[in-house]
Amino acid sequence: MTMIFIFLGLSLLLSYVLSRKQPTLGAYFTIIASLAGLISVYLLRNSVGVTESFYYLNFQITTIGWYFAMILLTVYFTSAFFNPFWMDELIYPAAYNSLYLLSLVGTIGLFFAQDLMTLFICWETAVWSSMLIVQQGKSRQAAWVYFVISAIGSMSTLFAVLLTMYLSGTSEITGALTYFTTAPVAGALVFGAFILAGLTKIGIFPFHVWLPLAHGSAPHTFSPVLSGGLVKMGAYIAYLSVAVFPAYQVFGDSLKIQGVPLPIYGLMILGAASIVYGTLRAIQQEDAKRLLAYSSVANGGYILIGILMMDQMAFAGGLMHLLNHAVASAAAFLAIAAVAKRTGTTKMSELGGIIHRMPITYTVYLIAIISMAGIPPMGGFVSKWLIFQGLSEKGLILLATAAAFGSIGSYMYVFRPLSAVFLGQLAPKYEHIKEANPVMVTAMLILTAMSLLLGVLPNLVLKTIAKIQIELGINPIIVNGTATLTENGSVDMLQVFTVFGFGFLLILILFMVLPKSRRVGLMDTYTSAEFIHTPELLHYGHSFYAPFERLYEKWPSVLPLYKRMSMKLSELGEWAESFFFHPDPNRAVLWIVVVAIVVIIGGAQ
Amino acid sequence: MTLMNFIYGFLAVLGAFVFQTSLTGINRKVTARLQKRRGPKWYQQFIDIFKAFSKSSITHGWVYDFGAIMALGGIAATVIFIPVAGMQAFPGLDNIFVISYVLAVGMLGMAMSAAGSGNPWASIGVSRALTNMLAYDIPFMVVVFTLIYQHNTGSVSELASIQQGVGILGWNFFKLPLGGIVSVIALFGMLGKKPFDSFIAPAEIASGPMVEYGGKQLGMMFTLHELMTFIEVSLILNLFFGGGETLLIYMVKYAILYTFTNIVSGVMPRFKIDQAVTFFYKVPLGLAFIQGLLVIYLGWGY
Amino acid sequence: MWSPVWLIVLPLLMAFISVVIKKQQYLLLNLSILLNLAVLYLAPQGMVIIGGFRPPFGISLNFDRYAFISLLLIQVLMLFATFIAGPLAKKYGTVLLVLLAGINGMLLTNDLFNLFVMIEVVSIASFIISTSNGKFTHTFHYLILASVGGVFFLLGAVMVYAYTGTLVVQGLFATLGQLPNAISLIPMMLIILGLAVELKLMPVGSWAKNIYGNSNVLTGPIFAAVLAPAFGFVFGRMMGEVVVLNPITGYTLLFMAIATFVLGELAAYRQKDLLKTLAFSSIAQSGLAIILFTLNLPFAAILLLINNALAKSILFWVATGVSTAYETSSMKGLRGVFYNHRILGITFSIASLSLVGIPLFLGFYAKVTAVMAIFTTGLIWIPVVILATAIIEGAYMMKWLLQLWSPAKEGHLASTEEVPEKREALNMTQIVAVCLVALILFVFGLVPQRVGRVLSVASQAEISQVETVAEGGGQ
Amino acid sequence: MHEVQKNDRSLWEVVGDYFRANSIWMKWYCTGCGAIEMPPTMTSRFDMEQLGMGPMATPRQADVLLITGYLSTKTLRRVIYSYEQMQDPKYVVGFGSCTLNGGIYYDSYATINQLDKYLPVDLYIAGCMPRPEAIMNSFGELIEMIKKGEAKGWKHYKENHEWYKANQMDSLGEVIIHDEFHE
Repeated sequence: MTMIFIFLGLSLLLSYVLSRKQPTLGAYFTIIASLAGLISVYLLRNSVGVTESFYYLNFQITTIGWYFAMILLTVYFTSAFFNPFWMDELIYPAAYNSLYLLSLVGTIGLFFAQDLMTLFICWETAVWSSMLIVQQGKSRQAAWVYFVISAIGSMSTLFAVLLTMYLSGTSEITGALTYFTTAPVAGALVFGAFILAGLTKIGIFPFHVWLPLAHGSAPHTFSPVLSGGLVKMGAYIAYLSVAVFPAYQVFGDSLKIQGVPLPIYGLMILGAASIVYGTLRAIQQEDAKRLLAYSSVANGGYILIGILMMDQMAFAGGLMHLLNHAVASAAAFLAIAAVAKRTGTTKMSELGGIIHRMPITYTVYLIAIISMAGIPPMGGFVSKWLIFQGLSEKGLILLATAAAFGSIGSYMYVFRPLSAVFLGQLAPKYEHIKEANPVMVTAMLILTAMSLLLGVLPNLVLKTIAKIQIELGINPIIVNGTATLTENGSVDMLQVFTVFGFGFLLILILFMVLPKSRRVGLMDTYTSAEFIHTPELLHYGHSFYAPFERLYEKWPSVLPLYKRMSMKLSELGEWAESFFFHPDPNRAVLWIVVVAIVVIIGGAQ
Repeated sequence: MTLMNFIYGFLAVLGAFVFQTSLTGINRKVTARLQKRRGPKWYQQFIDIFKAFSKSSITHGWVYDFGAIMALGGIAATVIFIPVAGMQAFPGLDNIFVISYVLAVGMLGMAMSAAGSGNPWASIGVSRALTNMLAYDIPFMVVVFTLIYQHNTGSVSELASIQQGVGILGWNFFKLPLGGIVSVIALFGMLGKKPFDSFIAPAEIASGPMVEYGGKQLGMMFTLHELMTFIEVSLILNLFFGGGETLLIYMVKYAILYTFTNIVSGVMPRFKIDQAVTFFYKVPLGLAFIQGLLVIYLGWGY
Repeated sequence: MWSPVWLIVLPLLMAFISVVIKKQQYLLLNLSILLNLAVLYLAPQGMVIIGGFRPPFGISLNFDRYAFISLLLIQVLMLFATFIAGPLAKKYGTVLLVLLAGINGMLLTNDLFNLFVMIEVVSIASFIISTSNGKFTHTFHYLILASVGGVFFLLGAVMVYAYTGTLVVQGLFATLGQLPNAISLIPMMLIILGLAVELKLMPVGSWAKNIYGNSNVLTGPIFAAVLAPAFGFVFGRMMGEVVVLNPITGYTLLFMAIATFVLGELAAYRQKDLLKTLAFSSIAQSGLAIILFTLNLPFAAILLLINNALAKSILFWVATGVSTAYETSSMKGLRGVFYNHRILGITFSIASLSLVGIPLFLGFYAKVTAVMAIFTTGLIWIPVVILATAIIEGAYMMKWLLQLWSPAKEGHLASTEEVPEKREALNMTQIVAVCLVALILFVFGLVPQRVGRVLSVASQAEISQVETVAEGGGQ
Repeated sequence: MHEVQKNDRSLWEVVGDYFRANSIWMKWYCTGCGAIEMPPTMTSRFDMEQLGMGPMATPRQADVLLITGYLSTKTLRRVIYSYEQMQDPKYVVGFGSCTLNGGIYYDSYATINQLDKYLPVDLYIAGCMPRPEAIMNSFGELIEMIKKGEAKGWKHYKENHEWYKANQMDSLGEVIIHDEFHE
């Protein structure tokens, strides 16, 4: 395992050197490096429990860590296919390539960390290296907000880590965190600080502000990694703080709602809030990438709720949703990136009809959103289904409602780019664009195939998740052949897929038997017999859900709150500057006297 | 999974189509009678559909056709999942979430096909249809969650059979009256019956998603509508009205429920789409929550 | 032969010679620093008594590990600072020599009155150096404050002598501790306030804003990387050997330090000027060091001072170099300059990441050590404050990094056309020198534990006094 | 001008014609005053749905294009556009005298006088204006025509496309498009 880190470390140096010579070469090298990482981590699947140390960093292979690392590596690997084609858009291509691999090292290290310090070091490495990548995108502001929100999480983790190490006297994760079974009060503090990091990184309401900014304006090749990959670091922290950290014991005495302790329930409510908020905001967006970013907020809510449930179904659903969302979201972002590469924009109202020029990209996007919206037979369905079953089994009706809202709301927002970017009228300026090049297509097809595979044979993954559940001592999800069984329901996705295919086949036959249709142009549509010659005018891409958006357009947004907070801090700084750091020495002398008097009066008593 | 399953499945689709299409024809007569007209023949709906199939057609590109096939295929598959009077082509696949999400495949296909036509009205219609879906599905889902919590099963056939055998008072509609009312209101939304039919407003947006369809695609859309109606009414029937002990009882109950929605919608005006959302989130969602809280926290309904 | 006295005498001697042979003052300066390093390496550790009198009467120098570490840091940074400042350093060669002598004296002396003299020497030298930017008003303000501080310190020393009859630093706290609270209170307060001016502690550190904020390639690093740690080390020595805190003085000092830290960071957060940002950052960091010294956690404080000195020196070199070359230090004017100066940019990034305390750098180790150490005092709210403030610190440092690296307009991809026209900020040799310091910082970051082992010996030398404010305050 | 002669329909067409005859969906092109007669025809008094007739929203869905009244040349272009968007088989019904011979607008420079010069009219309903009884009656006629395969206007239009186009061009002239709102 240490070898993997050393290898990746060396390859990031190598990619820097290569990129200095020829940026594209270095970018191709990132593909190879991440593939090598992927394969070597995959080969570790049977060596659970192995511990290795590298200098003062200690690593251990765990099933969950392996699972997370595989997700991350998949996303990094597939997104790397896009790197070579964006090199000319970046002003620091060499830095991009090496930071790309550095953030990969950081994230994988996080998942394999055996002690808290390693955990934190890897966490921060991933954060700052990815921040420097985001910076190369369209907005410095975005990178900055990303860093600041992450810093809130980082600092609270650091606090939790250090306090844990101080109190428990050990830094080994499991040992240190289980110490709190005996110290619930400190435990609550540590839990709060710890989970805060998870919340900021997953992008849970109200810490979601960085997602739309960073995902929306990061280089197109890195947005999939941010959304599909780095957000999952937060999920890992959430996992640690509820599964490894004995959260249910620590809060054992608190008020329980349907068997869930109140603080954890409160966090779930936050998850539910981010589902609802993310959904509503995603519906409003005009930019495809920002829309997908808000969808990551919503999906983060599912993941958080699932993980916090710590039960047979929802927990498995949450863990599986991680993978499903990573794959689907990466595919969707990549598809949008491919479109942006050809058209130069991600604004939905400026696009349209791209399907007629980029059909494969369209298919990729379609399958991705089907998975993201949780429609069978794609992966997203299984995980959402498990979460629904888990929530309704416990009777957590508010959360279940939010989950349902997010699920059905997601039809609305995922359909929007589908309709506005890919379907509808093709603008003449995009008449001559071509399909994405084969390298990009390969990456997208890998993800698409994964989405489908996960949907049809979810048990491939659920088996691993069951293993994790057994390790944690909770009732594992039951996997029987192709059927997935839970306490209150079962589903056999292969059968569902077969039946769906059967229905599709029936109708296909019907369609083929009937007379063939005549192909007409896109502009030959019913327009109340009005002649329209400008395709752009006949394209419905702007304010897609106007009547619905109107219902909540006046709702306050969270970002201004942060801006105001930042402004208040600045003002406080200004006040301090003018009050205590005034250049006039008279004031300083006055202050000396004041302090002296205060001390003397105080000390005399 | 044997060949017989697939044959049963095919028969189920066919049967559902014939039954629901006849019922639609009868209901067109019912509506006509409401309006003091004679109305068409009871088999008029068949004629309409077959006529559409018999005409020539156009296509706006592959997604236009693919979407239509995917829509009807998805819906046909969903029909196969629906348990009718305890009968199922594929036993064990009748989880409520599976059904309601496979249904979404059809809807997505239709939306895709419609938007693929390049007609902005189609997109507007789709946007309204999806908004409408968000409106009616949430209250309905709350009720569904309550049901699953109460009976500890997500299987539609099991939920139906639990209600049978104790007469009419065993029905969830009477055990959970608020939830029952909510789901019947939601049924109006699902079926696109007035007052929730703004997404196909013919005069305003030229029948919305249907605007570009003609010929066989139009026929497919009509078929789709019939099958979708079958699924939705069956769902409510199974969940709240005890399904049916025998096929005949099932069909009679079904006919009554469907005719009821039709009669009510016959005297209704139309909500704007945002009004529909506000309505669903005020009244039915509120009722559904009250029902849910009563069941979950106060144990009512056991 | 190899006596630490040389550390003071040699620069002073050279200073006199340099007055005579003006042309060679730069050479003499470098020569004396190099010789000092040799002395440092060769001189045996221990108490050195000058003139044969025993401690209470004669002047003695305390050359222990603590002094060794601080002197080493100062000599090295002084060497680099004079080397990189080049022509400017040539002009101020004599003064720099005096400054060096003063600082070395300050760090070595074991006598309160001597300390005062040395502080005055250092102050005067630094006044003169600070005039090199031509802003005499700022120097004048600094002069006034430093003089007031000096007087306070002198008064304190006199009172200490009056009460105890001795001025020997080592072990003075034991004598002072026996005095009644009300009596020891005032000299302690005077000493602390006197040092507070140079330490840039909150109400009296206002001079730093303009001195640092208008610094050039000489003054910036000298003030931020040489003077600041020097006074930090002196303060540490005072806290360890002399100052007796009671709850009032202790908490006042603690709150002043925390306020300096928090408000300094906040003030830095709002700056739109690179040098001013760094100025307030220095103020804040010195606040943090004082917190640690006050809580009697010298190890963490030394780590922090070293990290800070190394990081700040790099930041100031790069910042002053760039801002002189581009004739602006505003955020807008410097946007994207690192595109032209990649190596400087990388060193600047390493320094700022280390300053903020990002893992893989020395600053992280310092921060972790500090927080862990504070946990042992039981004051859990202080780490909370420190970490919360670290967010603000990270925020503005990152803002600067982003601005300096990326020339892009907001909402657009960066293009090379927006990069300001390239000008020479530092020449090749200077860049190599900066890189060397950055390398030191980077290597320290890679092997923090080894650094820590070396330093922990030094910190143990400093702790004669075990009582902390927290324990005192808790009573 | 070719005449459509052949009337030997395939079985598929015979069956199709049966369905088409019993399900007449109309696109009302309400160009003139005649449209006022359609609502009574639709509602309870006459109830055209009993014949399987009904209004449709778009030409794509419709079988019959109903031109209700006078047709200005400006509208003609739109009518032709709509007609060409309809799916085969499709039928045109001219409603009222205006479509037949120009009616009271016979000498207007802005209207056309004879619809069948431009579109293949299968059936005219004479009268100014024809009452619902007349409409029901003539649609009965149309149903019979479709059933027998006699309503072949759409084929006629295809086979005599040049002739129709020439007439249309003659009346409308070629158009140069300046922008979306100005021809």
